[in-house]
This record gives sequence, C-alpha cells and structure tokens, in this order.
Amino acid sequence: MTRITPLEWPVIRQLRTRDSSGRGAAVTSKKTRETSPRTSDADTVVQSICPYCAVGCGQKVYAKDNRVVHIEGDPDSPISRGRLCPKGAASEQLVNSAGRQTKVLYRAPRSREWESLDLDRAIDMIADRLLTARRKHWEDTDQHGNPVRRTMGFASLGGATIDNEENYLIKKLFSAAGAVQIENQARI
Amino acid sequence: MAECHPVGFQWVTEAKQRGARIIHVDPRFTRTSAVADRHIALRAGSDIVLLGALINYVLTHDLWFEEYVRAYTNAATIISEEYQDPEDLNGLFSGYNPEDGTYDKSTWSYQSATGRETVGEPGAETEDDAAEPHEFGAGGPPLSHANVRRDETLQDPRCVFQVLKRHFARYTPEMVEQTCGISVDDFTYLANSITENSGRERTTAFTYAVGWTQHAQGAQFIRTAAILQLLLGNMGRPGGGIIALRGHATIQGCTDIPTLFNLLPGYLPMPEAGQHNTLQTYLDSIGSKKQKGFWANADAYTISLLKAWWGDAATQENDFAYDYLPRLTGAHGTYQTLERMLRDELDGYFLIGQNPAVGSANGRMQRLGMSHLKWLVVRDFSLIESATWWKDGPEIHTGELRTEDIETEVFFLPAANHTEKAGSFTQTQRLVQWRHQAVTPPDDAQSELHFFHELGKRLRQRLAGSQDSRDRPLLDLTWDYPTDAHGEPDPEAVLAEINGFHVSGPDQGEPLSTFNEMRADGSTAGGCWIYTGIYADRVNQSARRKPGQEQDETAAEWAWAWPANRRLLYNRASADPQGRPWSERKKYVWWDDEQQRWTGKDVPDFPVDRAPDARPEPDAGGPAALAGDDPFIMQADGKGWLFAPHGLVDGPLPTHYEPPESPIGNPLYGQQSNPARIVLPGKDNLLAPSALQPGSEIYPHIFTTYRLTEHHTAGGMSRFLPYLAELQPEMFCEVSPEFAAEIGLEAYGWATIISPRSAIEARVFITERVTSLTIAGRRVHQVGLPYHWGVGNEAVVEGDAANDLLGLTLDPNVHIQGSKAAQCAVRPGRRPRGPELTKLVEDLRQQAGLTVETGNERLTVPWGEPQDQPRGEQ
Amino acid sequence: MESLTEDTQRSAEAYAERAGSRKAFFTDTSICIGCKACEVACKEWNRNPQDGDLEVLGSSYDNTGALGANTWRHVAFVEQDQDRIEKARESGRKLVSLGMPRVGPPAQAGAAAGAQDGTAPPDTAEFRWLMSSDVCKHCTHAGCLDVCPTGALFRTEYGTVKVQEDICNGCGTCVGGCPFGVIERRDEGIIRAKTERAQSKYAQEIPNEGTANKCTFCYDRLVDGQTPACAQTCPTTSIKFGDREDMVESARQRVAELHQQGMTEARLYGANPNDGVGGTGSIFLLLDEPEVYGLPPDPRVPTKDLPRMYQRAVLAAGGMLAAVGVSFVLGGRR
Amino acid sequence: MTTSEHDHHRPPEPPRSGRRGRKAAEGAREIPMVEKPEFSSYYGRAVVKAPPWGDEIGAYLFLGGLAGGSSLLSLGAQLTGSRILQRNARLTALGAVGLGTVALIHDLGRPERFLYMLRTFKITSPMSVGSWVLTSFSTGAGVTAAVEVDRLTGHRLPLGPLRRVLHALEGPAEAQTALLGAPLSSYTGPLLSNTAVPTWNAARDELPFVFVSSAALAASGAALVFTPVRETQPARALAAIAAVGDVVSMKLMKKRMHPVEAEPLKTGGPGTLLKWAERLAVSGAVGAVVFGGHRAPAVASGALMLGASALTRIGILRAGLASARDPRHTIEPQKARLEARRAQGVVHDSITTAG
Repeated sequence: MTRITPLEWPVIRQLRTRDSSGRGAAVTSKKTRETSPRTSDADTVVQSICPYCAVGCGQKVYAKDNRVVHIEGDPDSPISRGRLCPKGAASEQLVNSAGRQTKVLYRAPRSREWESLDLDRAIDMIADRLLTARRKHWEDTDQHGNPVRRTMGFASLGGATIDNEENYLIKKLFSAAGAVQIENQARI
Repeated sequence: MAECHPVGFQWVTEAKQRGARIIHVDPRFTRTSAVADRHIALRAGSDIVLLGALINYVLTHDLWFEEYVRAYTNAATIISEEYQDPEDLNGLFSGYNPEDGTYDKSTWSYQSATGRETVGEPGAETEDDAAEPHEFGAGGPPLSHANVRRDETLQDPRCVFQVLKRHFARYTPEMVEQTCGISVDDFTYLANSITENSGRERTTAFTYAVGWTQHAQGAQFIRTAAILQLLLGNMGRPGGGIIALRGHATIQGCTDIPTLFNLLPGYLPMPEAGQHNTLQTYLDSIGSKKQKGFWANADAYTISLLKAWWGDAATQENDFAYDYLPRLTGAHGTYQTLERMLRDELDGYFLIGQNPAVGSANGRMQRLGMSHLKWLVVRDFSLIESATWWKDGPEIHTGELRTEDIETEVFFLPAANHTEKAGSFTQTQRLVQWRHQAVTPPDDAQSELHFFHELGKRLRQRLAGSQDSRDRPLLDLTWDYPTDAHGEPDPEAVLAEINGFHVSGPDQGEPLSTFNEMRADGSTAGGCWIYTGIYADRVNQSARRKPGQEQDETAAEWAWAWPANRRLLYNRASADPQGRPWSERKKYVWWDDEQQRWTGKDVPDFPVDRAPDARPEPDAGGPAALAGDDPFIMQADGKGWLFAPHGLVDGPLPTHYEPPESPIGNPLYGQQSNPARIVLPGKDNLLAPSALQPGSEIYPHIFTTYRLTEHHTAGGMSRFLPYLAELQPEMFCEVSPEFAAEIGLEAYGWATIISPRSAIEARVFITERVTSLTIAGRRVHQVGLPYHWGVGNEAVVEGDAANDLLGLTLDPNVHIQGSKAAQCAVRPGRRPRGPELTKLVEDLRQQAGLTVETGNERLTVPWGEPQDQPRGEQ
Repeated sequence: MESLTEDTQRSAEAYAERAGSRKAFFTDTSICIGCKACEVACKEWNRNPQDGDLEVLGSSYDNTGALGANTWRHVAFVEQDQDRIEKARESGRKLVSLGMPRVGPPAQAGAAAGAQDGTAPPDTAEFRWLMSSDVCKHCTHAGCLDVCPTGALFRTEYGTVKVQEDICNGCGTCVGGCPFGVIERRDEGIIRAKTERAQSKYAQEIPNEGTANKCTFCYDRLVDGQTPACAQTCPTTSIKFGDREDMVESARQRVAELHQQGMTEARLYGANPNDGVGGTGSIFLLLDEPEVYGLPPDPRVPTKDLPRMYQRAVLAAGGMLAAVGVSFVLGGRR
Repeated sequence: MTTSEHDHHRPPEPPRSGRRGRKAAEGAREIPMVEKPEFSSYYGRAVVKAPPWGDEIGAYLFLGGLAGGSSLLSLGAQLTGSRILQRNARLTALGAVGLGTVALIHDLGRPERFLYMLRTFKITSPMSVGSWVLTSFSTGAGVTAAVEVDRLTGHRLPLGPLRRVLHALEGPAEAQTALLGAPLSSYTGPLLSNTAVPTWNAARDELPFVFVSSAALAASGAALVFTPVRETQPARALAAIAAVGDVVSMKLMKKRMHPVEAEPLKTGGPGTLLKWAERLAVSGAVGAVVFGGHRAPAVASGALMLGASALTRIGILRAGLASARDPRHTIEPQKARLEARRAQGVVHDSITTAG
C-alpha cells in the first residue's frame, strides 16, 4: 500500500488535473512514473552474432554483474537490420537456460549414474586416454608400404557452431597427433 | 527459407514488394510457400528431372543467353571421342568400374588443341593414379594445361553444347509430370518465369539448402542448377547465382577452416597415402603450373600452412615438415568411423557441440556404435541425448542395451556459449563476423579454444623429451598463444596466425594483406590462405561494425568476407566480354578505361589490371594465364563448366537416378540409382526394396525430413529452452487428407512410422499442405517428418527422432547421407513399447524379405555389353 | 445522455509536456511468415512465464492457443482451401462495394475501382495458409481501462494502455471488460504448467502473480525511445510501429496496393475511428473475416452503453424503494 | 481440412487435457442449427474472456442484495414502529454486507491490496462506484447495528463516551444505509452488464430489475425467518411484489436478448439453477402471502425466498461465464447486429473497413 499522502491521492489528483475521469496521469503510481527499461542498468552492451543459423544476424548482448540480462537484434547489421527469428530472440534463455549443465560429470564403466569430477582431473584423464588410444592404434604405413604416420584410435565429430579459431586449433592439434577421423556437422 | 532462415527472408519479402515473383518448389507447402506467388509440390528426390527439363526447355526454345554462354562457359570446348553418355549406356557414363563403383574420368577429358590426346590430370601417369573422389579441394580440379580444341559455332556433336543438348533431350515436361508429379502447367509457369526474368536486364536467383544436398547424388542436384544458371547468364551477377542457405552459425567456417577428414584449411586436400607421398607429388596433384587460375599457386598456400603449424621446424630440407601430416587411405568420414566403432576398432570419441544420437542419420546405429567405445567426451551446454543414451536412450527401453553392460566411460564437459567467448563465425555468404565476449563462462564451462589449448599443452608435457619420431609433430607444433588470466588463449592471436605473416625478410612478423603475398620458399606463414587479409595492418577486419545504414547495399565495411572481402564471386561475369556492364540496371563490376582497372560496387573478382581484351602468352600459367574474358578465375580454363571433365566423381553431367529407396523404377534409364553412390551394407543399415520389386509393398510410402522455425536441428539448443519448446512441443508427422483417409489416421491423433531401420510415433497433422502425387501412373503418398525431437529425460520436451528411420547411403563426392527421400510404412496409433518395438521392425523386415544386399547392388543394368543397349525400359 | 467514453485528447493534455504523439502497431498479415519471433521476444523482454501444458493444441502450427496473462503475442495459423478463399474474396468485395465512405483522405480513385474488376488474384488459388500475430488492441475507448476500479490500468503518455503491476489487486473486472478477450489475471490455474510437475529445474519464478497482465506496448522501452521488442524483432516487418496517423496511412496504402493486385480479400481492422472502440492502437490488415482469426466482428466497448445502464439501475432502485413503501402501506393497514 | 467451420463434420475432438484446449473442445462439439448464417471461429476458441469470478462473487451479489433490501425494511420498520423487524433488519443488513465484503476480498488476486478499491473514484467503473457505495453503506450499517447490539446487551458494553456519539449518529446512519440500500442492490446490474460477456451485456436493460427484485425477495425472506409474524406483514407484501418483479423481469430479459445470448440462461447448469430459482421464488412468495401469518410456514417461505435469491445470483453469474467460453455467443449476435446496421445503411461504424 503506497503511502497515500493527501495530495498524492489520485481522487484529489483527479479533481486538480485535466484527467478527472481517472484514466491517465492522475492514477499513475510513483513506480510507473519512474519506469525505465530493464537494460538501463546493464554494465556492458556487446555486439555479437547469433549462434543459430547461417544468416549471421547481428545481436546486442546486455550484461550486468557478469551475467547476460538481455539479447536483442543489432540494428547496425546490414544483414538483419536489428531483427531476429524466434531462436535468435530466445538466445538469452539459451545462455541462462535452467537446463544448462555447468559442472563436469563423469560416468564410470557399467555405472548407472553420473558422478561429479574435478575439471582439471577430467582433462588429465582425457589426455591419458587419448595418448593410449593413439599408441594402440598407431599406423606408420598402409598395407602397400606408403607412409601414413597416423592413429585410428580416436575420432571427433564437431558441431557447426565452433568458431573458426577453435576449428583451427582442433584441426592443428589432432592432425599433429596423427588423427584423421576428424569430422563435422558440415558433412551431415 | 522463411522456415529456417526467417531473418534472411526479409530480403525476399522486400523483393516481392518491388515486384519480384517468388516460386517455392518443395514437397511441402511451408511458411515460405504461404507468402510465395506459387508453390509447386514435387516428389522428394526427383529434382534433377525438373532441373534437367528446365535446361532442355532453355536449349530447345533457344532462350539461353548466347553472348554470355559463348564467352564465359566451356560450351564450345570439344570432348574426347571416348566419352559416352548415359543416353548410350542406359544410364551410365563411360569409364565405370563395377568392382568398386568408381569412374575412370579419362574418357571425359577435353580434346587437346594440339593433337588427339586429351587434357588429363597433371602428374597422374596411370589411370588408377587419378585422384580419389575426396581428393579435390572444393576449389576445382586441375588440368595439365588449358590449350583445348573448341568449336566456336557450337555445332560439333562432341562440343559441350551439343553433348549437353543430347544429354537432356528426353527431360520433357511430360517426363517431369510422370516423375516429379508436377503438372505441365506448373512446369511451364516455372520455366517461363525463369527465362523471362533472365538475360541482360534481369537476373534470377536460386536458393537451396540441404533439400538438395542430402541425397545420394546431392552434389549433382546443385550442378544441374549451376548449368541452368550459366546458360541463362545468371552467374556472377547481382540478383543471380545459387545461394546456399547453410544451416548453422559457422558451417561455412567449418569447411573453410575445417574439422573435416578430407580437407586442410583453405580447401587444400588432405594428403592421400600412395598418391601424395612427397610434397612435390602433393602439389602437382592440386594444380599444374600451366593451368589457369589461382590454384596454380597451391605450393605457396601449402607451404605457408606448414610454416604456420610447425614454424622453424618446417624447413626447406624437410619439405617444410610435410611428412608430419597424417595420410588418408580412402574415406574416413563420420559414417566410416561409425562402422569402425561397431567393429570395436575405435577407442575414443569427442563430440564437440554435436548430438549424433538424434541429429545423425540412422540414430540407432549411432547409439549402438557409441556403446562400443572405451571413452566418450561430450562438450555441450546441456545433457543432450548423445551424453545420456547409456541410461535414457531408446535402446535401453527396448532392452537392446543394458546400462550395466555398457563399458563406455563418458565425460561431460560444460562448454562456453557464444556470449562467453570471443571469436569469429563465417555465415552463409562467406562473411566472417567477430563476436565480442560479454561475460565469462560459469563454473567449469570452457571455450573449445581454452579446452583444446589446455589439452594440447598436457599432451606435449606428457611427450616432452620423447625421442619417438611419431611425437615430433606434436612437440614441434607452434602452440604458444598468449593466454589471459583464466588461461584462455587470445582468439585474435589465432586469427593473426590464420591470416598469415612474413616469417623473414624486411617486414618480418608483419601480417600478410593478400594471399598473393604468400611464397613457396618458407618466407611466409599462413593458417588459411583464403582468409589472408582478415588481419591486414594488424586490424581485425572481421570486427568492423560500420552501420549498414551508412553504407551501400554491398556494405563492404561491415566485417570481412573471404576472399579479399569480395562479396559476390566471379563478379567479372557481371560485365560483357568488352568489360561493359551487361545493362545499366544490373551494373556491378566493370572495366574503367581511363584508369585501366576493374572497378564497381564490389572488390573485382579478377586481376584488377587485366584488360578485357588481354590474351595470355601460350605457355603462361596461374593467374597470369587468365584471359581478359575468363571470369571463373578458380577453374583450370577460366570458364564456367557446363561439362565438368574432372571434379565430380559420378559424372561430368548430372543425370537422373532414383533415390536408393524409391517407389518407382527409373523412367529414364535401366540404371535405377546412382551407380557411384557409397553404400554401407550392414544388418543395422538395411534398405527397402525399390521400383515395385517384391517386398517394396511393405514400405510403400515416401517420407522426407525437414526443420521447423521454432527448433534447431537435433534440439540441443531449442528443446532445452521453455520459450522454444512450448512453440512446438511434440513430434508430429504431416500427411495429406487422402492418405490419412486411406489408412485411417485421425486428426491430431497418433501414427507409427516404420522403416527398415526402426519405428517411431508422431502426432498426426492432416493437412492439404502435403499433397499425394500421381507418379508413373501410381498414386504415391508422402509423409513429412521434422527431426528435432529425441528420447531423453533432460530436455523440456522430448519425442521420437526421425533420424532413427533413415538409412545410410552416401553421395560419392562429399559423402553426405541421403536424408530427404526414403520409404516407410505408416499405421494409426502409437508405437509398441519395450522389446515389442524391435519385434515390429523385425517383422516388417521379414515380410519384405530384406537382406544386407537389398538396395545396395550398385549396377542394375548389364555392363560391358555393346552400345546398342535399349534406351531404358518403361 | 453524454457519452462516458474517454476523450484521449483530454487524457493527453493531462500529461502536459510529457505527452508524445500516440503510438500504434500496424500488423500486415499478408507478409507474416508465422515465425513466432514476436512471441519469444515479448516473453524474453517481459520475463513472462512459459505457458500451457506442452501439448499439441490441434490448431495447425499454433500451439500457443490465444492471448492471455503469460502470452502477450499470439501467432494464429489458419489453413484454407479454395472455396474458403473465394468466400473471403467475396466478403472483401462486399465490403468495398458497401460504398463505405473513405476513412480519412480519399484514397486514389483507382483503388476501389481496381478492386471491382479485380486483376487476377495471385497465382496460388487452391490453397492458402493465413498467419497473423495478434496483440492487445490498445483501444481508443478501452473497456479494460474504463472498468478498472483501482486506476491500475491507465492511458500512458503514448496513448497506449498499461497495467500498473504495483497497483492492481486482481479484482478481474478488466478481464470481462475487454471486447477482444486480451487481458487475463495471472492465476494459480494457468501458471502450474507441466514444466512445474515434470522438471522442477525448468520452473520459472513468476512475476506479478495474481494481477491482471497484458501487453504493455513495451512502456519501459518507449520511455527510453526504443522500439517495442516484437516490432524490432519481426523479420519481415509484418509488425510495424510508429505514430498512429502514419500507421493508419501505411495501412491504407497497403490495402489499396493489394486490392490493385486483385486481392480483394484484404481489409483493415481497427483503422476506423468511428467503430465500437473508437479505433484501435493496433491496426491489422486481415485477409478474411475477423472471426476466422478469432477476432470479434463488431466489438463495442461496454462504456458506450453505461449511461443507459446507470439510468436503468437508478430506475430499478426507485422501483425498489416504491415497492418497500407500498408494502409497508399495505402491511401497516392490516 | 482443418478449417474451423467444418468442426461439426469432424469426429468429436479427442479429450484435450490442455488448459486452453479443454475449453475449445466443449464449444466445438455441439451441432449448430442448419439455418445459422455461415459461422466460423478460430478452432472453436473463445473470443472474449469471462472475469475470473468464482462463486464468492455469486455469494456477494446475494448478500449485497439482502443487505440493501434489509436496510430498506429497517427504515420502513422505523417509520411504522416495528421495533423487532427494525432490529432484525439492521442486524441482517450488517451481517450480510460484512460477509459479502469478506467474500469480495477473498476473490481478489491480491487480497492484501483491497483498500486500493478506494484509490480513485471512476464513474466509468461500476466496481469503483460500487466500492464507494459498499463502503459508506457498511459504515452506516455498522453504526445502526452497533446501536442495536448495545440495546440488546442492555448498555452493559464498556462503551463509555462512545455510546453518546453512537446514539447521536443512529439517525443519520439509518438514513445513510436506507438511502444506499437500493443503489447497493441495483449497481450490481451495471457491474455485470458493463462487460463484453455476451449474456450479461445483452441483459443490461433488465438485469437491475432482476437484482432489485431478488434483493427485496431476500430481505423479506430474512425478515420472515427472523421476525415474529405480528411484525412481518410488510415483508409478506414485499415478498409478493418482489416475486412478481423477479419472474417478470427475468422473462423480459430473456426475450429481449439474441437467442444465442439467452441460450446459456436456459441450458446447462445455469439454466437448471434459474428454473429452480423461479420455482422457489413463486412458492416462497405464495407461502408468505397465504400462510405468512403462522410462524412455521413463514419461516419456511422465508427460507425458500432466500434460496431463490441465492440461486438467481449464482445462476446468472455462471450463465455469463459459460456464454464467454463458446465463441458462437459472441460472434453470431455481433454479426447479426452488424448486418442489421448495414441493412439500414449505417456503414460508417464498422471496425472492418475496405480502406
């Protein structure tokens, strides 16, 4: 119940202003008069690109206290002119989705459930397994004696939302490790 | 396009309001059709008949753009005598090898101008040395030289123009009606619309997506449209061309700087064991120094890449560490890898933001394959079905897999999303756009840059001091990128490496500004030659954000397009042979006589000072060999290829074959399906019998798969979001009223769809948007299936995956699976639960008498017979 | 009996210098591609809860159903065959031939005439798929605003109608007051969706529970000079935003343009200031009768008849007094 | 074909568990009469929304009317010196209006903000006008009832100086409640009619008369129940008049409406309630007039009349809610009214225009 000071009481304001019928200015609350957009107190606004399809629509990402508060179209983009499709418009919920899993999970062989695992240990375990698989399935030459110097021990399948820089490092690292079964959504 | 690229569709809406005519050709009436001028329904998989008939229509009614075709295409080039057309061989091209289903392409070559011999592939001494299908970078195949015989009158029966005419002669409007189900009236409307809107004053554009690519001869579908657009003079001109509407934020980037088995960055092919044992044989296979075009400089691009990867360890002496590169022995695509998984030959598998348990064809085979792995690493935002199949997957419900018996270790590592990391996406028009970082990733989430850089560091630590030569490539790798406080490598440093820099010489360490600066002597390094220029003058060009409103329609100062910020490829063709715009209305790039330079609204896609009338000396090579009227600067002869002597492995000209599973026989030839298709016979990949053979009545209906606006491919980024899940909550199928009445489906009730691979259930949408067609005299029904849903417990909504129904038969050029046309059975009501499901699928397999060979016999006509083979029985 | 309906001019004057020109939407359904970006952008901006039971509703691609407390934008999907299209063209021609006095400046003479002989309608004649994004009408004479007893609903300085979520006590009378069934109280029953029961992790925190909720015309964006979220994100600008006169003008030009192309089924909805709600703040270009989209064919703000209702109520009160008087007279004597 | 007007050809929709879907299924199933003009809707979904008013509002309508009627009886009793009738009427008035207000507040979405009802005075909002009438009536009724209670308890209540104030206010308070009694009973007519709910809006001319009759019926019923027969003659007379008023105005109301708008009043649950309401009203009134002289039948008749009034209120409330669910009740009357105006050449006031 807002504090009704005599003069603030809309009935009085109806009598004192043009809005006698109480349908406009006379009935506005303090909170309404101080309305401002939800993003007005965002710390940063960053120009980004939508992660969904290949049209490449521009996005403006508003963030506050290191958390994305809103994402809308970037009017500067000559491709999308500030517009987004339903998926692009839902980007804020993609980023903050309740369905997001932000802790490492590990499933041991034959286990029925996930268990948590420290990230650092997980990367070590993966590195060891990779080298083991690499060694076990290493081939120096093919059956005709041509040099191949590769491993058929592990493979990768990437989505098509991996940045160019990330793709570059993955292809560079895995090729140097001798892996050739490197694949991507671009073929599917 | 309105369904899957809605914001891109604003330009179609605007064009329509300015009088453009929009025609939507699709098995279904979709949201695009709703605002199109006319929707033309066709049978899924019959596109080449329609496009071939359009080519035939253009040629027979003499509607082709004569001046354009004569100057800019290889219409006049003479083909070798040995070439034989499907018209002669009942559906096959000459040079077919029945054992492994490949073609020896020598009989398709150009006739050399000097004598009788043909213009073969450089460096390929013997036939079996000819490059493997996946050998070619997408930049176009090599020719030993460009000096070919031509008949400028276009009358010689062996000139490309006449070969083309003869090849498509039987693709008539009546054939279209019989095979595609498109009425002659609709066909004529389409043909007139296209031809009336092409020529000097007007251009027509085709847009397509996986509706064309996901077929057993997908590459040829696109080739047919390319031929048509070349004949109509729509290539390289504003408002023309073929616009690929790719489906993912940076799927174009994923082929430019690929994580693909057959490509190195910049479309350089991965070396093949036996073909490319040495750097020299590798370079010769890509492009001869005597062929025209920019591929001739492949040595500079390759050596710059090797220098970028192995830095000082790559020296002149060790062929710039060429031997560090692993070699291919045939195809190692995702489906070949899946077969190895099933044979327990693969230990580990990384899934980086991909959901094959739902998004890859033959979902059941994918999940069974993963159960054979020793360890699986899934990097994603949420617990997608590919991370939880071992406890929630369909096979757990049917009992085919028991959680306790699955040995696979599964690591789920959280990934950072597009706002939590900086980096660049390459969208469908080759525009590379930089994303700035807004927030840092929460808890354990990491960017792929961070994770793989860290993984690389730890691998190198573990191998430090190893004397084993196999570890040299890892240890000599340039891997020291500057990292921030959290250990995240600086993406701009990686971009600088991709752009390339001078290793030695006066401006050592300075970034390269164009790929012409790349040298083959190791003095330059560059991660991806086509991206050179993106970091010119130490400025991240992809981060440029000059507002669109302050620029012209080309908007050249927004971000950066490869190559060289050029927005429309082959735009030299937007001017006539003398360099004048074809018309004032369609002006784009033209020759400026005073300045003796090409100029216009875009970066000219041509040596900028090469006058239109310039003719190269006879033995010139590379870019220097390009004549003033050779707009297709990547082709070995500088011309647009109506006939492709090399580059495609299943035929120099597209020809119609029925999909691997089809309700009818091939109306044009005895050869039923693409004889060069890649088949993967196996008990988990059985195919339905086609063409009215016994057993084909068990799976009588066609089904096709597609996407919806509200969801994103396998649902990993949409079914986990309440705001999107509520828009399309349940898996459904779309059927015509006639079909629904025939088998008793109830509006918004349930239906079970069964294929030789699996059975799924879906809600029933009875709608006139899906039409039943009369094909070859028979009434054929089509079922539409979106494929976004998957079985799991983590998403807001789940449902059966349409991909479980699909089989695996691959296009021989790019190894993409056929997802758009297959056969199924349909029954009212929900599917059985538990083991009953596998029983139902097995029952139908028995009734149809399926064996591992069914549908996988490549050749369906006698081969090696004399030429008087009957044209093609009806 | 002087009318009790609002004089929006006077309401604007009450804001004195703060009053901007009246804002409005123009929704051109002929270029809507049914992508539902408006629904998502609206929900994301306003943090509205996910709605419904996550089941197919049996209305083509529309699984949203209708406008309500949690859904302030709703895209309708209607699949129509040839005879329905012909009926729509016929009713459109009837509308034109009614000799309707031009609303506002006379459109070019050709527009109406062109529609008469009707050049050939577009080529797809045998089937069409109507799509339209529905929203609060922000009426000139707003039923919800008139009946609201607490002043929670108010006419903003932009001529739009908004609920003050800190004032509304959820009496629900506005829900009945709206002739278009737009506003709804965010009640217990309509929030506990399946997500609540099945996956608690997707449960959203529900703002403004128990109060009336509807499209605010992005009042918080307007005060900052921004475009409403739905209009900004609409890929084909089927949802246009601007001053009301401009919106009415572009609506008229567009309908004339379509009539010239032979699409006589095109008609405007809400552009006429003399209609039952005094013209709306969201003007639509429809391609069929309003009820096909779920819109009322002849909405009328109840306030127009309120004076008579009060008169009848006073009469009844008098009757009651008389009856009691008479009964005491009769009762007293015996 | 999934167009909507072929609904009745299609098999009945499968039971939809979806909240919105559930409502559509009911509406879509009945078979429209053949001669109906072409009716189409959006998949049978509602066009307007009924206010989220549960039975508490029905109770309030009944109790508000009872209080209004009782306050008039109290005035009458004062003028004719019927002390017991006045006392009972006053207590009934306060009891009824008190309970009614509690019911109203309980129905609010945010009950803790009930005082905001007095934040403004809006002539265009019957609920705003009603809130002010209800508040001032309640204060008056409170005073008069307090005086009665004080008397009942023989002035033993520890009121001290307040007693003198209370008794001084008794006169004006009595006038106040009596004056507001009738408006309190009749304002609920516009409260319901001033909405887009088809049946309530169409009933706008007669609804106040139904409600005042029903209020008077309830008041006389209460009087008969609580007051000894010797003072209930006026109540018995009022009962007769009220019953006649109730029945006549209900009939007139239904006749004046478009048949589709009147349908919810005659069919389904509300229809049954209203039929019983009429039977109780008539039997109660006859009982009061003929046998009202004896205590037992008087009480019985009183109870019948109270029941009749309650059933009328709940019946009309539910009829309104039902009329909003089915789109036909909104669309067909509006189309008919639009066609009629156009037939008379009135073409300037349609929301749908060609340009």
